[in-house]
Amino acid sequence: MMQTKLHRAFAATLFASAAAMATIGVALADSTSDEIAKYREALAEGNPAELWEARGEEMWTKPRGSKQVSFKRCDLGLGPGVVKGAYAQLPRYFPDAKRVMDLETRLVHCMVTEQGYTEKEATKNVFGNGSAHRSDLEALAAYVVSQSKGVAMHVPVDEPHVRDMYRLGEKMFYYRGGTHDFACATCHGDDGKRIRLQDLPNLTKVEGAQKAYTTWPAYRVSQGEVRTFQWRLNDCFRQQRFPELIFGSDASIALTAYLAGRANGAPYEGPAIKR
Amino acid sequence: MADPMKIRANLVGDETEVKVLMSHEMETGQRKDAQGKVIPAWFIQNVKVMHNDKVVLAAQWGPAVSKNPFLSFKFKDGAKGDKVTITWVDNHNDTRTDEATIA
Amino acid sequence: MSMDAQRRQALRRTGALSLLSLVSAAGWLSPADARADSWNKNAFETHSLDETMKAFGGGAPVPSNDVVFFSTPDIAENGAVVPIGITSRVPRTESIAILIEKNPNMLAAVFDIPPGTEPTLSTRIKMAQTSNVYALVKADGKYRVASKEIKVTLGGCGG
Amino acid sequence: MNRHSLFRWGAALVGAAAVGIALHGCASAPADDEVADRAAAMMKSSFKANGQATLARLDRDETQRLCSEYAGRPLPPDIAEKIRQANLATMRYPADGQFVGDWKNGEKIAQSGQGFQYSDDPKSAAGANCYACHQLSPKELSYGTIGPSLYRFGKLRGYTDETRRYAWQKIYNPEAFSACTNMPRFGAHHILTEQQIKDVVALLMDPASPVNQ
Repeated sequence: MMQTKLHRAFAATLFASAAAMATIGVALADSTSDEIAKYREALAEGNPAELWEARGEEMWTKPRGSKQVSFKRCDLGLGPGVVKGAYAQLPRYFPDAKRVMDLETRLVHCMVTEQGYTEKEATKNVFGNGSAHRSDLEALAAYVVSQSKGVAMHVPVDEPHVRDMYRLGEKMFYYRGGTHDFACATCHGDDGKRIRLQDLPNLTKVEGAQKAYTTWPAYRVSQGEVRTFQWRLNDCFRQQRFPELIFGSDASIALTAYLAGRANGAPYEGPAIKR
Repeated sequence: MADPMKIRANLVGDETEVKVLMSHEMETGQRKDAQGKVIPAWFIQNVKVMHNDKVVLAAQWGPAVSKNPFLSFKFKDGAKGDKVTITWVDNHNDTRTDEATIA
Repeated sequence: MSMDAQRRQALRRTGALSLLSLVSAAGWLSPADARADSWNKNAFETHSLDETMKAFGGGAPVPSNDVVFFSTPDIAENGAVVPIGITSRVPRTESIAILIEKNPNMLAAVFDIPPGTEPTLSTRIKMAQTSNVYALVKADGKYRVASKEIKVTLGGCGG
Repeated sequence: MNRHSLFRWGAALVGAAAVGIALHGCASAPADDEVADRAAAMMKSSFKANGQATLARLDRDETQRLCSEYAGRPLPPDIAEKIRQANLATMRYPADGQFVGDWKNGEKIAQSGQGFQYSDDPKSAAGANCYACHQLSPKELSYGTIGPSLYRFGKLRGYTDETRRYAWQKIYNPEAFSACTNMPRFGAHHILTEQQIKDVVALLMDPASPVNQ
């Protein structure tokens, strides 16, 4: 006990001097963030995600799979074949699948039930890797989300199934585990923080969740690929030192429901271009 | 075959502003795969932009141009409805030509 | 030996290939003429400004305030995509080149600017590390240059 | 504590209160504990082992469990004390009594974010990625702000035995000081080796380190 108190008193004085030094850190950081803002602005001038959108649009209208049908009967929640505004109301509960689904799992569902792909075929390349291993799902997602630009997010969080997933997702958000004790909240639970030079949205607040969720999927320049929200979660957990999040799993949809639901009200702005 | 380019050509005052995105790996030849094998260079070497029958920009690129290249520039004497045609050729002699109408 | 191969070899022998002759070599008539043999291999394999200038057949470039970077940040969030904008106020600008000092090969791109095209362009290049970037302009057969340092940073969770 | 951090604390408390209201606002909602248990079970079936990242990584120790439970709201003082005590008990010290290693190697460790991800080679040394969250050497512009700036750590605090020991402990197991901190337990969880921790201590405490210039 004595020892702990000593530690704490000592830690407090150390922290006070660190806070004094923080002023210098902030001054240095300002010019850096200005330049980073300039960098992001210059990137926004041309977003290669448009190349994915074009490919996805072609895929959406073309007959595919063993049944040689297009996505014209695929219901994303607004009726068969309706793409306009569809992403802004996902995830939602689909009675035909008896499940809450996000965009990516719904696309897989349509490929399997409408087009005749097996589940394995439909999910064999969910995250693309260069032109030799490109992902149809990423292209389809890029197209579908582009048709929700400017549409206010309105995930049906009051629907009981979605509500349940939302609450489970919230618990997951705070779940600390792994070798490094990380939870989503470790990096995304506070205002005005950044990792390296990347601003970290505070996802516990509506503004933070809105800003983050409405810009995914995104073209990641570090990868030269369009990445979906399923990928975003998968890669966050990799960096959290967790095992691998299964594509389309309940946990992935619960967390998506939580974050998408918190983004309600904000206009959808993806696909964005990011570092 | 390579994917189509995304070309925008817009009249701004008396100039036509061209913005183009190309779908290409732009592999440098400096990277290694998971097995430690060098991934061979594969990149666009020549780009040519035509306005009707006139060359308005000709470029030579090395592998240091970013993946899925972006290019923006302006030229004079374009009119709404005119064609802008862009061609690239890569080091595998693969080529792609796309056109856009000035809006 | 094919015509193309012969021409390539001839180009290699002359070594110091001027940009002017390149412009004419690049004067394609149809898309099918956009062949890769109008690509200045020597210039794209240089490792210093001196070497690049030699490959271009030009003398030492003169620093100039009429060559300007725009929309080009001092810090790149990712080296894989660094936006570069260059404009030349030098009359009769014929070409604009982008060079990155610390890349494995220095020359990134050369743009020929025919009359009627504004000597202003933006594109994106890769940078292996923090480096000086040169904007090299050829006008009336003379070379002018501007340079700026762009810092390349590590990002995200770093893994 | 300066005004800036006071403001942040205030904001965090308001945020925590808002979460509390949201949770209790819905009368028909299942109990919070029940949701937490179902979330934990759902995670077990939604992840797959990949290389070194096995499903055991989802199993939480008491610290992780309590910090998950109290996340987003104020940590009761008795729980905080319990966590600190439990983690203080894990503290180990270098066999030779030397806390300070090679700052140059420490800088490399502070820069590297590798290690323990399923995409990492389990045989290669892990980094600590200190720069992800802290400012250290002023030469590195790309630093995060999740943790406080550690610029001039030793110079400001004095190059004393006590500070060296504190730096070691803080890296070894920060939960012994501030319960539910965002910082990993680099020693207690065997993320870094004894020598690596010494090297990071050197980065903070060696007068020749760029951190102290």
